[in-house]
Amino acid sequence: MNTNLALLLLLAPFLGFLFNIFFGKSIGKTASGVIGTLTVALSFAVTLYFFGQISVSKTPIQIQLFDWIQISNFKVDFGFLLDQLSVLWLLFVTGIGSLIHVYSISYMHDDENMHKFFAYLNLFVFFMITLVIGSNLLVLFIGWEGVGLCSYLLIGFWHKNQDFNDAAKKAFIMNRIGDLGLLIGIFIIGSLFSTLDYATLKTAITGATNLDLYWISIAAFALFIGACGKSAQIPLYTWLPDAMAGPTPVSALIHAATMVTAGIFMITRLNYVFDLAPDVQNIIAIVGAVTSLVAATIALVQTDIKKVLAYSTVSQLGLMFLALGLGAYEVAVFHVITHAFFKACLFLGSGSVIHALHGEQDMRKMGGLKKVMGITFITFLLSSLAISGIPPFSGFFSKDEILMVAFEHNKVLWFIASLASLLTAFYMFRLLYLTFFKEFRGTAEQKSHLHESPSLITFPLIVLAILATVGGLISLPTNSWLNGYLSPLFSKEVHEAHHFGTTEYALMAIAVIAGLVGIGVAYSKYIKQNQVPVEDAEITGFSKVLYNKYYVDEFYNVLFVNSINGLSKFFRDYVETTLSSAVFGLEKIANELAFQGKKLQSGSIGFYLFVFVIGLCTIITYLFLAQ
Amino acid sequence: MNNILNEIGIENYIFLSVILFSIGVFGVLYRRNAIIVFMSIEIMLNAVNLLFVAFSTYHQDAQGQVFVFFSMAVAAAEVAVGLAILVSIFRNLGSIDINNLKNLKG
Amino acid sequence: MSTILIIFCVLAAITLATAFLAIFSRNPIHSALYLVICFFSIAGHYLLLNSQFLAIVHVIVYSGAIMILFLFTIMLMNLNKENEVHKPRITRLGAIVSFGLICVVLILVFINSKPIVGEYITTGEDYQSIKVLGKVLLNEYMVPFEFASILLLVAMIGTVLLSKKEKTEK
Amino acid sequence: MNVSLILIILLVGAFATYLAGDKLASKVALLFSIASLGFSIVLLNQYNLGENINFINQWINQPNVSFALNADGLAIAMLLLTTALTPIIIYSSFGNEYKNAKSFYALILFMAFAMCGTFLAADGLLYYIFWELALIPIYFIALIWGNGDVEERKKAVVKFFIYTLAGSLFMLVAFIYLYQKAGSFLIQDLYNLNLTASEQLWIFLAFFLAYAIKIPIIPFHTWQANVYQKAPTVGTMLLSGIMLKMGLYSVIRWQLPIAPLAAKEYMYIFIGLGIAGVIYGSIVALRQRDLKKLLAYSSLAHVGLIAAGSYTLTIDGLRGAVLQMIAHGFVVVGLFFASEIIYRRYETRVIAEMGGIRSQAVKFASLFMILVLASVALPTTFNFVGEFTVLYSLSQINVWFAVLGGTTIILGAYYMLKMYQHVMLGETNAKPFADVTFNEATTLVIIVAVLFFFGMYPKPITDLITPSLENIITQINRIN
Amino acid sequence: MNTLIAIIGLGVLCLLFEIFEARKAIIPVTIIGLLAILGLDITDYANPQSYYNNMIIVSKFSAAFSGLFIILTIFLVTLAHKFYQNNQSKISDFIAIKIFLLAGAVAMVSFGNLAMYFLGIEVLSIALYILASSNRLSIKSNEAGLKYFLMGSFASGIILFGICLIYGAMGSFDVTEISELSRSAELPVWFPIGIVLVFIGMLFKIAAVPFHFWAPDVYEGSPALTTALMSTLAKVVAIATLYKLVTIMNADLSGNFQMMIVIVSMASMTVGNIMALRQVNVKRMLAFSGISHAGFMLMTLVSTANAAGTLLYYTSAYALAGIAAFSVILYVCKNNENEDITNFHGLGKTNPLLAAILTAALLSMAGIPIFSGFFAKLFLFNQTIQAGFIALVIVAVVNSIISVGYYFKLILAMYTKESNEVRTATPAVIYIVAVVSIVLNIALGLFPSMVLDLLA
Repeated sequence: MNTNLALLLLLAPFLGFLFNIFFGKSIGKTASGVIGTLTVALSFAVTLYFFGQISVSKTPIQIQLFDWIQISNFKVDFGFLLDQLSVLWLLFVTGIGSLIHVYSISYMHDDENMHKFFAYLNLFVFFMITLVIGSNLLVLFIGWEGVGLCSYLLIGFWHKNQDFNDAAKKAFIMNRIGDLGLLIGIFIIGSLFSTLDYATLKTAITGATNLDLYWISIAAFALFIGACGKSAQIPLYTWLPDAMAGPTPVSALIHAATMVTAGIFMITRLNYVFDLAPDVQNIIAIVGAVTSLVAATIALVQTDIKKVLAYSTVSQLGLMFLALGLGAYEVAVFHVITHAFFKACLFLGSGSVIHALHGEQDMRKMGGLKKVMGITFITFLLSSLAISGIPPFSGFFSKDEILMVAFEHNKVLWFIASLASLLTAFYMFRLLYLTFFKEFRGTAEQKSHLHESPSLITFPLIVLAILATVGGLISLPTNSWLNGYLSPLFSKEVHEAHHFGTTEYALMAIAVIAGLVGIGVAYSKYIKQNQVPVEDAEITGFSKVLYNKYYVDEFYNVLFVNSINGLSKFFRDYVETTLSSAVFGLEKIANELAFQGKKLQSGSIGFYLFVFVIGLCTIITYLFLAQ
Repeated sequence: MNNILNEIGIENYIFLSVILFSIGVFGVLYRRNAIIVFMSIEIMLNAVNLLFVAFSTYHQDAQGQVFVFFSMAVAAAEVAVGLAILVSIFRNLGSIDINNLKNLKG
Repeated sequence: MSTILIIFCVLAAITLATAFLAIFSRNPIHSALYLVICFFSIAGHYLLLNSQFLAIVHVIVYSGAIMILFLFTIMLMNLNKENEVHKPRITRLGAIVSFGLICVVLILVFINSKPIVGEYITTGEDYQSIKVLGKVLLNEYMVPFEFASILLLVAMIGTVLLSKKEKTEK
Repeated sequence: MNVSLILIILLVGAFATYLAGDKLASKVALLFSIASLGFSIVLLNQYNLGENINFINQWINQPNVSFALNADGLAIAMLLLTTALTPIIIYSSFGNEYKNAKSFYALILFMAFAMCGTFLAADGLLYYIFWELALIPIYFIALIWGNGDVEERKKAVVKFFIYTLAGSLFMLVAFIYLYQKAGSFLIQDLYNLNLTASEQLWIFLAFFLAYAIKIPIIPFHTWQANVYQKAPTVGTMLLSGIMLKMGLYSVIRWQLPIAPLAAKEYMYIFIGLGIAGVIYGSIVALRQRDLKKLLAYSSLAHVGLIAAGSYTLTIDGLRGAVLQMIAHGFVVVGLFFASEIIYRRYETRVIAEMGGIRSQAVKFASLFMILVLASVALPTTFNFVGEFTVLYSLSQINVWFAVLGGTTIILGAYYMLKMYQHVMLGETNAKPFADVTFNEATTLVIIVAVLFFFGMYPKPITDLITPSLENIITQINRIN
Repeated sequence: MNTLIAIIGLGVLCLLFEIFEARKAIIPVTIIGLLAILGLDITDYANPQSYYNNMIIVSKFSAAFSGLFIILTIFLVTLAHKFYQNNQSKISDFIAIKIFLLAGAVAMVSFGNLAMYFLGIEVLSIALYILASSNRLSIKSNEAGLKYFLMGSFASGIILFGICLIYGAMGSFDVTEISELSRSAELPVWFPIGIVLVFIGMLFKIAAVPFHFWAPDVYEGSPALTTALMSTLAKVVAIATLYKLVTIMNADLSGNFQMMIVIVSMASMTVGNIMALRQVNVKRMLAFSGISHAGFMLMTLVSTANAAGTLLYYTSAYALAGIAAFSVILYVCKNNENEDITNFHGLGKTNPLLAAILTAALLSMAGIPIFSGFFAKLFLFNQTIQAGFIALVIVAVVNSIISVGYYFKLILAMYTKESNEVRTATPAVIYIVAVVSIVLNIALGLFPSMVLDLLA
């Protein structure tokens, strides 16, 4: 029963994918959209069932399907593990997935390849489910690469534009760099523990006495690199902003709510490994904090509405990694969930705006949309408040927990994180003000077409906004349902409710104040002073550095892309020809010898006989006189 | 009958023969007139014949001399064929200078 | 120095000298004549070695047949004049070098070799009269003798072949 | 029933094809190749039932040479690869018109014959003979039916022939040397030899030269790209799909067990060369202008990894190598066929002249995409299974090998996606591009299906090859 | 012995046919006669003994090689049918000379006395001089004949000198006696010098470096059929005789002597192959190829213990491939002034069968399996490695690689170039010879024991 249901859960989106690929075109756009949506919704329903079951029984469901890969010292099964973590993840993957599918029916309706879009989305959900419910690291890896593929396909969905294709390729390749790390981590774990299965691994680690901590640390670090790639952390984050080339629902689903959290999922999944590698945890924490700050600063000056959100996502993911690094896995998970709600809402909202403006993404050409796009505005506002950490919105609770944990461990990290949240509040409200307030700055033609989006678009917005508002309830500081739910996963005792003393309240207050300051500055700048970001060419000073994302892309280009291309050219033009001519060189030598030899073959009998005699004398001398 | 080689010594015949043979070789290399070259070859063969006879005496054995007959037969046959070739070249080229025969080379 | 040795030396000198002259003389006719003398001196050697029959055969075959053939050809080709142009130095050098080399090398080899056992065997048996030679030739060496005829036959056919006019090529 | 029948089928097929005449040749060839596939499946079945399908017969008394065919799991796996790819390749060529088709298809079958023989031979000399025989048909296929300028093609093909022949002749010398020691060419006798370390080294190197050129391992690869480019696509498929595997197979079957000491002693060097091939091939592939050349360099990279896996001397390495061989065989055939499909429409292989095909040929774009993804070893494709196992075995030797070898998944993705982007994506091409025909589609779909099936369920193959590989590992470890 | 007598009888018969104006019958009768003689030879093989005071020793070796010579002669005579089509008046002479040449060849491998050996080699040589210059009106043919004659006589002189020294040392021409005497401790130095001089003379005959210069010029200049004869039959005869000389006289194969053979062998292979690379005339190219093959064949002499079978195999493989190749060359070049590679352009299209045969022949010469050339090289290498001459084998291997370069030049010309002339129908004779010889070649490859065990 469970096996069948799990298969249904997994295969429903896959069937949707197949159906849409083969018949999507013929059955029409709406129908293909509906089928796509229904399959994901079906998965969601099954997830709900499993959620109920797990909540009650509290025992993970293990499903083995078949042997997959045989390694000398262990075997990898194709199997599923449905436990608290995976079901939780499934909930928002399929849940938000369903909502975004609904949204896309309308959003993508004008696109001629809509069936393909749904096919890819379904495929993505399929792979995401695989990633989450896999019972071992290799099945996770299937999903891991699979979602990367879908991300590639969807970023490059409008494949006629080579810039988009470049972005897609970049995303895939940077993901692959991480994937290599993940693979290395898998190799080390495999050879250390002779298993890749989570459950066995956990027993092996917790039961073992003398573990090879050195190699475990290396494994953990390698796995972390994998997570970095997928979850867009420094130094592998640059693909995520570029990934905004894809349609907005894609950004919402893949690049905000689900796929990019795979890294967090994986680290949480293997928390017992990471717990053994405190050095790596420190690195994770530092990387997370730095990423969150760097991304936030870049987000400050971006003018593309989706870019801002993208950097915001990077920044928020950084916060989650901070939590992971500090061992507060459940906090990170909490933030993943709330972030999924509000960021998905924000992206979908921005999509709604872009939809209304027929593809315009530059905030400098927006403004005043509050009046025409009421629902969008309100949901957007709620989500912005949530991300800015204003109570009682969900973001407040999750972010506050992170900050609190950070404060406990390291004040510097706390400061960085707080600064990042202050900046978050600022840029989010900058975005909000520039988009929805004041007068419309676009063309008249655009203005005449302004409209609120249809209900298929607003419905998911509303649902998500509600979730973004109330999502914090699942883990209140004093009474955390989430912590209890997840506790079987962690070897360490979950941080039970903090002793709520003055420090904690003070921290909370600081966080809120920081958020409010950010909002306030944005208000004064964009509402009071009525500023609009200047044109690209006029950006100067540090803003320019920020606007150009610290020139990291250029730096990477010079350091890696150009050098490798240069190397390729060098190899192609010089090394290959040299190697080739080395072989031909022998031929040339032989030919030259032949050419010289032909001169010897002069046709003169005298010469021939002369050589004859010389040869004869040499042989006789050698045989009889040389002794 | 006394062995005449007691008086002369087989070495002397060998040296004589070698020198004569070498003269033949020299002639083959030195001259360009094909007929003279033929003659030089005859000198070489005769040098060997001489040595055969000397060895025949040395061994007191008739076979060496018999071999000289064969050698002569061979020489005669070679000369016949060689001159026939020569004549036909002369008919074609009007010359028997072997230096003119360098069409085949390379 | 016994007379025989003196005779040998004289004959050897004649042989070598005429052989040289045959090669050096510019006129082919002269060459041929020198060569005839050379062959006669070689016949002298044969006589010295007491092989009279061979000496006679030698004179008949070489001086009588072969040299006549040469002379005939020379005259046929009208080569009885000094028509050979000056030889390039390299040719002469090569010839001299090979002459020297082959001479020196072979003589050195023989000198280096063990000296021959002093006593020359004298069986006293007749081994080179016509009778004995005939027996050896026609008993033991019957097959080679017959085969020599094949050799001559081939040479004959060949000569005819090379000189015969093709019927089709008129 | 014994295994020699498969050789007979293919040989008879070659003659029958030649006699069938130009019109029928392709069909007859397809028929015989399918028959051979069917027969190899029968063999597989018999092998699994434990029946004796080996064949041995004295051939030459002095020197002692036997006509010995030994079909163990490994050989049967390679046999299946050959007999499965041959019909696919023949079928795929139905879209082309070849002059003198009867010779063309006869040569293909003959080559399949020789390759099957190479995989089956259990006698060193017999093996060598098949090894060389396989070279001749491909030489003519590339020479006569190849494309591009005749002079350049000649140059490339002759270089290829001489180069590979050069390598294999040294292998022949090694075999003769071994024969002197063993008094027989039979593989078992060669395995049982007790050679000194220096003898092993020389023999290992002689084998290495042959295999390094065939596989190819850098720096012996210079023939590859040019020949792949110049050969007709069918030839390229045969070369890259099966023939390269002959070299890799031989490493496992002959080189390692016969000279294990040298293999162990210098393991790092040879693994290093393999990995250098991975990186070098990938980097060179980045900037290729010609589609087939690019695929050739990608092949270089992949086989480098396989070779590195084989030289780890671990069961994982060998198993991964074999799996990857099979997977690569299929995917590379698919990729070259894709390039042929483009060529049939655009008559060019220059990447710069392509682009914007996807919007015109959706089916083709999807199938091509899948092949590209399989080539970059996306999980669920067969290539992933192989690549994962190989990389795992490398990590067991030294984790840095795995890291460096693993760059293939980054660089591979880079050049393949770049290629795909410029070939298929972008603004709709002005030149019309008809979508795949039924023939083309079936060919690609079969390949894709195989890749996915074994990607998810490689167990049949793993189970088939593992006992033989374990045997080989035992042989490798016999001297310690 | 019977074989030899029968061959001579057949030769005389040929001449008689001329007298009786039965020219048309000459070739068929000769072929039938040769086939009968082949049967005779087989009985000889089964019944080895010596004849006429040891003048002729029929052994398995001599019988096997005689068989090979007879087969080659059959092919050559068959080809002659076409080749001398326009030369009917002389056909009996040509055929008779060829038959006598065969007699010389048989004498050379079955001699029991140096007199027979010398006469045999002279019969062979003189016949070849005649055949080389037999195209009387062609200056090239004349030149070839004269060159061959001059140098051949020179070499004969050397051989004669060598025989003389052997006689001087041993007092006998009988090889059995010589062999026995050579075992005694005290040997005059004349004997080894004599052996070396004879050896050098034979090296000239098989065209080994540095005595090879005549070969390309003579091959090129001679009429194609004669070239075929020289490169197949004559070379095989010479090497077989050389082998027999070295083995039967129990010559002292000291280390130095072997080293000399090794060096000559290496030099022949290398020079032959490298020089062949830039040739445009096919006959000339095959001449150089023949030089390199001579080097290969010489390898048998470094380990004479069991090399007879190998040598027989190698020579059969080489000669059959040569016959096949030359029959195609005869066809292609019959209307052409020269035998340049350009004449072969497009043969793959105009006459695929003959192109395939030529290809197979060249592949066999290059040593590609399954052609017998490969096995020949294999056995040779095997033997040589057994004798411990790995360096020689390595050089041989490198040379095999080089040789592919020029063999393929011809193959490429046939298959990649466009034909520049229309080729008329081929005479059946050429087809028959080409097909039979190449089939024999491949059969030898498939069943090497067939030949190998003859002299095991």
